Amino acid sequence: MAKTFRGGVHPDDQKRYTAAKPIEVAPVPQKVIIPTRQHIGAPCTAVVKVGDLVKKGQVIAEAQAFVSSPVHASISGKVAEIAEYPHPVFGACTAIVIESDGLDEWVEGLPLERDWETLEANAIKDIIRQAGIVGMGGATFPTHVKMAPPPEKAIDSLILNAAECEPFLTADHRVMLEAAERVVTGMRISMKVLGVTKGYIGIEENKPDAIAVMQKAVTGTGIVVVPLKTKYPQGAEKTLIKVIVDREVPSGGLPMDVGVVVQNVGTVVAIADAVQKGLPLIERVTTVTGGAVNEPKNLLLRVGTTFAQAIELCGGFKESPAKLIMGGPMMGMAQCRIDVPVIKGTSGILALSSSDVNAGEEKPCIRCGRCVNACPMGLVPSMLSILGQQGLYETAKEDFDLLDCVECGSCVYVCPAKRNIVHYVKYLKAQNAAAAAKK
Amino acid sequence: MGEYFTLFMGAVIVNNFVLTRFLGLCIFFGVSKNLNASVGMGMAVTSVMTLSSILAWAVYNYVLHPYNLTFLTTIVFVVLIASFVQLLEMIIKKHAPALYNMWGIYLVLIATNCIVLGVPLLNAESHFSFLKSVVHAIGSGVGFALAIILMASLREKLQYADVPKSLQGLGIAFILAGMLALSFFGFSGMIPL
Amino acid sequence: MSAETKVEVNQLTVSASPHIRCDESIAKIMWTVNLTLAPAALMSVYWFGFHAAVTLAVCIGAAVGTEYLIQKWQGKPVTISDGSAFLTGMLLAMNIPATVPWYMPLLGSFVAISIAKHTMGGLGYNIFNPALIGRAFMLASWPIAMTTWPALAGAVDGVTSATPLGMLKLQGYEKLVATFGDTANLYQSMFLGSRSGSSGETSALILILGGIYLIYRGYINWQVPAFMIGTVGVLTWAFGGHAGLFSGDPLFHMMAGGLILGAFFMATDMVTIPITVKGQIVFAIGAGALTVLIRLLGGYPEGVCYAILLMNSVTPLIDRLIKPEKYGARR
Amino acid sequence: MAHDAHGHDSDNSIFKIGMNLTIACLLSGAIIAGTYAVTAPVAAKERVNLKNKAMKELVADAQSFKAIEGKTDWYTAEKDGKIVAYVVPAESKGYGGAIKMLTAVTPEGKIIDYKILAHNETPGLGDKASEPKFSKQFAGKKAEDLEVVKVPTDKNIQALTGATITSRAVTKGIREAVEQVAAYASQKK
Amino acid sequence: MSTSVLILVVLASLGLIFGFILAFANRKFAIEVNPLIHIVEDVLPKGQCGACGYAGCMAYAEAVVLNPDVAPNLCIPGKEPVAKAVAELTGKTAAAVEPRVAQVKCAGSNEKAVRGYDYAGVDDCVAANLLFGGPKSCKYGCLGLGTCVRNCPFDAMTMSPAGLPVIDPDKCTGCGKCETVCPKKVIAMLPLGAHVRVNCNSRDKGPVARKACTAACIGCSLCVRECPYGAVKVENNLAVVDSAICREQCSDAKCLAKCPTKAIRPAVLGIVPGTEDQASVEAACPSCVKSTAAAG
Amino acid sequence: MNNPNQSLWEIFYKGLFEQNPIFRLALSLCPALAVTSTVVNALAMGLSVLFVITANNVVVSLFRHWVNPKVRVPVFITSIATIVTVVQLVLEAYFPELFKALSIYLALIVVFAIILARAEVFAAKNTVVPSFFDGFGMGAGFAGAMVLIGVIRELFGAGTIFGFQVFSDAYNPVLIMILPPGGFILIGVMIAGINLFGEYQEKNRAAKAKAGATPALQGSEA
Ligand SMILES: Cc1cc2nc3c(=O)[nH]c(=O)nc-3n(C[C@H](O)[C@H](O)[C@H](O)COP(=O)(O)O)c2cc1C
Ligand SMILES: Cc1cc2nc3c(=O)[nH]c(=O)nc-3n(C[C@H](O)[C@H](O)[C@H](O)COP(=O)(O)O)c2cc1C
Ligand SMILES: Cc1cc2nc3c(=O)[nH]c(=O)nc-3n(C[C@H](O)[C@H](O)[C@H](O)COP(=O)(O)O)c2cc1C
Ligand SMILES: Cc1cc2nc3c(=O)[nH]c(=O)nc-3n(C[C@H](O)[C@H](O)[C@H](O)CO)c2cc1C
Ligand code: SF4
Ligand code: SF4
Ligand code: SF4
Ligand code: SF4
Ligand code: FES
Repeated sequence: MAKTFRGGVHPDDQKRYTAAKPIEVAPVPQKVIIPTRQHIGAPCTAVVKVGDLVKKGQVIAEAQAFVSSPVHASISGKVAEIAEYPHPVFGACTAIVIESDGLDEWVEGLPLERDWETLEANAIKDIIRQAGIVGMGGATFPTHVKMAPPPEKAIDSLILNAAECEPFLTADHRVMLEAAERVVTGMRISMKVLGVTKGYIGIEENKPDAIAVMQKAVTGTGIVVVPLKTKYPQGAEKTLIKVIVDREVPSGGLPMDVGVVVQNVGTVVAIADAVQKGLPLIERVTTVTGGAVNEPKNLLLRVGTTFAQAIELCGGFKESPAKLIMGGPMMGMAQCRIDVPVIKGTSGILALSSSDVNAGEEKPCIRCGRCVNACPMGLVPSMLSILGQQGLYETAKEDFDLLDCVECGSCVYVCPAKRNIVHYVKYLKAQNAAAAAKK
Repeated sequence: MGEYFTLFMGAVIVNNFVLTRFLGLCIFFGVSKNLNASVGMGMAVTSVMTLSSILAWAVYNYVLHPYNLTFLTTIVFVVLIASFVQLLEMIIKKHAPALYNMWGIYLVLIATNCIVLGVPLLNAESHFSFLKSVVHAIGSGVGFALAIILMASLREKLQYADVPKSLQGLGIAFILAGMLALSFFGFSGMIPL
Repeated sequence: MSAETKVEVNQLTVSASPHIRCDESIAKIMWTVNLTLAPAALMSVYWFGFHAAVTLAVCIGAAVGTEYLIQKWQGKPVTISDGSAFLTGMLLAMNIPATVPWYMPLLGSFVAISIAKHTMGGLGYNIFNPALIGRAFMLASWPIAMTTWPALAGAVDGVTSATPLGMLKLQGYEKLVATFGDTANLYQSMFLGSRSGSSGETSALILILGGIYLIYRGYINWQVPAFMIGTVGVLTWAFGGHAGLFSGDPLFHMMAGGLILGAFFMATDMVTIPITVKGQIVFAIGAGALTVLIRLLGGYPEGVCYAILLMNSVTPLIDRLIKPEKYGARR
Repeated sequence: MAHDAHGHDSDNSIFKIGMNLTIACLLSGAIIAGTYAVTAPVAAKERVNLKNKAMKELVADAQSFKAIEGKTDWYTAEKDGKIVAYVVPAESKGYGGAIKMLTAVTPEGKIIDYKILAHNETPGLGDKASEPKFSKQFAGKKAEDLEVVKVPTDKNIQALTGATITSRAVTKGIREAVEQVAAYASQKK
Repeated sequence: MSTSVLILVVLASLGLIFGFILAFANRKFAIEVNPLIHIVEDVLPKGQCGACGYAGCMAYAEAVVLNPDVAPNLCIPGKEPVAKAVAELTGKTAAAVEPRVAQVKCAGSNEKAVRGYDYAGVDDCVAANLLFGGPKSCKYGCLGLGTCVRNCPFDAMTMSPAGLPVIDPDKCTGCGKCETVCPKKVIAMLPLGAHVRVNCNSRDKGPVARKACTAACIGCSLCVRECPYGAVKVENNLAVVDSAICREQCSDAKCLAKCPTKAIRPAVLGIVPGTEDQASVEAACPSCVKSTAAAG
Repeated sequence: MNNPNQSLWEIFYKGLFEQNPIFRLALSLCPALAVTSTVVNALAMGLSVLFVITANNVVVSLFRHWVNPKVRVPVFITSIATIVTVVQLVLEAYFPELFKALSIYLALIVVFAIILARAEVFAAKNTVVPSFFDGFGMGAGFAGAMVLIGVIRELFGAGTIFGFQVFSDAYNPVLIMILPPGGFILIGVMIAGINLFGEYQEKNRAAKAKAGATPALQGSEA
């Protein structure tokens, strides 16, 4: 029986546009803009100069801290500029612009062939770090850090997050269908590194073909495929863990506090490629879709391709989009310009037409309680929004568990008063952080 | 037993001192801005009132009434209670400064508050027995506490509401009290006293 | 690239996530409730005739008009189209005798909207149920008119009759049953509505159907009416009879007075009740118990209005004490 | 509130503080005693006057009122040395609490009139019980005639609109008083 | 007569008993609160603005009374008289409080500043700033959503229809609360008496700044060259005026003449920057008149 | 508060509006609700308080140097209680019906916070004459507010004033006005009204000040 969690919402999944479209390999772009900051954590510093010739897979920016991850050239060519460029998450960031030489050559020694089963866990961790792998589910947390939990945390399970609960997005879905073997290999590598025996793959029921394919692919590995009820935010770490292993991550804690590591489909594929073939993370599958896009597609895009280029590959716009979003419609970030680059965490590029975006005017909360019922974290979102209006972050934190909100947006989705609860939450969290920084 | 219960419930809800008899309104409105303070105040008023009623009962029944000095009731009671409360205030100030800070000047207001004087006066006027006086005092105190706690929770909720500026503070508090009193009409006629 | 390919954008909209919303709105909810109430309102016109229609019109008109004027005066956006003032007016009309002189519902509606709703900031902020404040205000102001019940249509204007609960209070259960013939007849008229009472409360059937529709639409939680009516049933069965415990007539009490209307349409006013379902259950049980307390011991024959108002005043405390079950243990 | 630095240390001796209050009390005592000496006799006279006036209103043709021994607050109204009425207190529980009345009854047990002395009924509803429109109904009736009804008949007491509880309470109180008077009067005869 | 005696007896004993109980209790339970704290608090303006660096007026009163190192002139809203009074009460010497008034360093009204995107969200500058720094193309400019206006403890600010806050110089106490809450830090405290000011906060290079807003300071340094006293400097592509030099030495405000974007203007308070007219300039900065006329 | 430059008129006047004991200071609220359902009671109560507060202010200011601060409150209260008792005795003797109508609230005058507050805040620090005017102003403000409330409540709630019918018989009194909830709500609305009036005055004053002081601000810039 499909398992599920408390709360959640059921938006139309809108996956019909791209679910049946095989992944299309995008042509090598003329120019890529590669931000030096592709992950959560300390930024990287460029290790190339303007005018340098670089090869595909060459390190162009180096990590300085442990919680950081290097950046590689995604095409071969010449470094044309190192300057501040728009960034889809941080607004602006130093980026390395590479102009293609049209050759698309790998850096020396790549790709290679390696048998992962003979490698030491520590060696694998190092490979993962050097390959610049970060979480591709959206959070872009450096994967090698996640794979090296402190010794006092006993990890016993790896969960593959294949829920892909965001409407519109089908990247993980397609990857599972087309690269099931690599997915399983990547998972097994991760399990080896973590030293765990239990592996689960959680897939929402609206992807029966993926469930079937994965079930076949895991035979003999001991990994279990867990069908999940189709409900947003099934793919949020905390709800996924609750559903699959019935544990609750404590407030303020991490999955590893309950002995679990969660990994996204794209991430494990990148791990498999890095360990088996030595390939760094320079490209990813991205769903380009939305009511304003002519021909929605799943594209394999080089990091640094601009959104404009990606949309051009999909036949451009049907109409001028009202909103351009990186990621899904529930958690994604609205963009203010179209020339931002694809980064490692860009799971989707969504161009919503004005009919898709129907926010309506914000009204006072009528206390209907829909948000309370929808909140997977068991919070009182209506109070968070009201306290947000007054800027009372302390009350919100102490009495209403502000910091436990995962900003999933379920509450906003159901609110008849169209309250911008997530925005208030972000605002309160920012206030709280500012106050904490002051102290 | 039934008689005492009726007396008690009458004082708590049917003829709630704050909402139908209008005693203790200054502290009712003054302190009800904050729920915690209201809980404390409710307890303070109940205990002060009970103790003063006992004192007042003794003085009335052993001195004033036997010697036909009932016209001195007002002055005797008020001095008695004021002094008593001031004593209490000093003790609290010394030994529980946190509590003292919370009530601030309102502890002084208890000393000379109409509910604290009114209940002993009513006891005397109705010639209540000792036990009845005590039950009546506790009932009135609990009724006061009930009203002020409800009121405080309503006012705290209204902090987040878009109350028109001219009504903010006392104005809306009075209107809330009015609606609370209107709701308490539901109990009217329930226990004829 | 084909020539038509267009990748320029006009100015983009940026907001925090999420970027899609469900298509519910306050207006939709309120108007739907209005529509579900409409059959019962029409029924009142059928039973009580022209008077009921006038009262209904005055209540709604005054409620909407008051809201309009207040919002104009305050320079706030006018929100009469959201249907909430309309609903307050309609509910008030359904809660009072159809024959009161026109100026009473006028003032009642005015008080409901101005004092109970807009002094606290308008929709969403009010603590007490506006329609019920309006009714309580009218009952306190004109107790005679407000307890003079019109006889059903067909009878000559001006003829009054007692409500079933009024009869119960003043004349006793036997007399009540006798008036209707037998208990089966009593239940039937209660269920279908051929009895005296407030305009909108007479027919249990229509109100329950409307309520079930709202439950189906997800606008109200079934727990509220179920627990409120259930509590009244249990308590009246236990304490409502004269022949000792468990000799009461719960069926009568459950259909009598404004209980059905109150439980489905007024104890469910989300603005004035706890926000969690658990809190709502506490609210409903409390309202049911207070209803019985007032009906059996109080000065009034009917207690639903005051019971709900009293529980409204406890709602902030309930919300403080009952919170949803949180994910993850606190650190 | 005042924040001035309070007094000097020498002022704060226990004795001084105590005496301060004591003297204030003594002074106040003197003033009150003085006032009381003046007003007490006036008040006493006024009390009697008030009572007589009330009774006179009830029994207009009485010439004097005499307290009945052995009964608190029972009076006989006499005219030309003959008892024309008994004036007795009555009490019962109404809507808002006790209703205290004074009622005048003929020795035959017929009501002459009553007066409500104190009550806590709702203004505009229960308090209409003191108006002649309601109280006139009682005149000339005997205890057994006193039954409250809501539809007028010539024999009974018609309830005040919207205040049945008060009407019943008043009627009950008076009926009890009348019965007592009747019992007392017949016993005396 | 006996009643009178009784009255006296009763009241006298009442007075005696409680007089002595209280007197005794007073001895026993007395605690010392420094009464000066309340007196000092009474003197403070009770804006609870925190400009002094303490959590409200009471906290400052306590600190200034109890701690000899706390200066008596920290209350900025109170200005000179309060500083003096506090100094007197606490026996400290008061250094002067420089009177100052808030200034929004931005003339990028709705018309002049270019919008980067349509903002749909919470009506608050801090909240808007979370989304790529807010809807204005200039990332240094005022967002115009009025967070400062709502937070001014002295009701000194209003939002003008042009989308910029306006400060009433009569009400502004210079407490700096607005400066603290503004996410763009586009509010600065202007010493009273300065007669020119730069109505821009953009540290972008000239062309970028110009593209984002027609009222921007483009860092061209023309004003620096015009000023004979060296009161103006360009730092990070933005002109900065040293108002002390300006106030003490300058009488002709030549710097105003050549500014191509009119980013540097006479310091007329209480209006949207960039809308100074002849009369108000005459009133506020007579020495500026000639130069503005020349520029106009 | 007790600024020496205040004229006696100012001392008197502030109690009427600016520092009205009921509407502004929110002191002594109980009588404002309890004895205002008829104008007569409201007036009698108002006058009694007026008398007590004025007399007490005078007494306190006379004896202020003599009172030890540690027993200041009990002594002031004794003084108030004495005056109240005298009022009680006099009323009982000469106006027994009024005495009855005011019932326990007459005794409660003793504890009306406004009286003690004036004693502490004003009379204890000032000489007799200003204290007299302060008490008289505050008392008048109190009495005025009481009567105002009383008039509104009696007029709408019973259709009468001083017991005389004002509206025609057709008027169906809004009974709630003389019941507790009506009292509360009425005072709430009156407080809001007074605040609005205050704001309006403030605005007028500010507008006048502005018109006089600053030149027109309309932009003439290109
Ligand atoms: C509300 C919410 C929904 C999410 N949905 C998904 C999802 O559908 N798929 C996914 O892979 N990660 C999703 N995530 C991210 C996961 O919580 C988690 O970060 C990710 O699975 C970790 O894998 P990674 O590090 O490999 O990206 C979601 C997060 C949140 C807060
Ligand atoms: C008289 C009237 C009747 C309406 N009836 C309905 C209705 O039955 N169902 C509904 O969803 N909306 C109904 N509406 C609401 C409007 O169609 C529309 O949704 C609403 O006015 C938009 O509100 P807004 O302008 O506040 O967003 C009604 C509006 C009015 C004025
Ligand atoms: C505010 C209010 C005050 C009331 N006061 C009284 C009252 O003083 N005396 C009374 O008998 N009924 C009073 N009632 C009415 C009773 O609750 C009850 O309805 C009435 O006594 C029934 O009498 P009826 O059958 O004549 O209507 C009052 C009702 C309300 C709403
Ligand atoms: C299910 C439901 C029940 C409602 N019940 C009431 C009601 O009993 N009284 C009322 O005035 N408004 C009611 N409303 C309308 C609305 O919530 C009311 O106007 C607000 O209380 C005013 O802020 C109801 C609305 C809904 C959706
Ligand atoms: S869903 Fe919206 S209107 Fe309903 S309670 Fe939550 S915030 Fe309020
Ligand atoms: S965004 Fe936060 S508050 Fe809203 S439903 Fe998600 S976790 Fe709950
Ligand atoms: S000055 Fe700052 S806080 Fe004020 S409106 Fe501008 S951006 Fe917002
Ligand atoms: S404008 Fe700024 S500095 Fe001036 S008073 Fe207001 S917050 Fe303080
Ligand atoms: S509490 Fe202040 S007058 Fe009653």
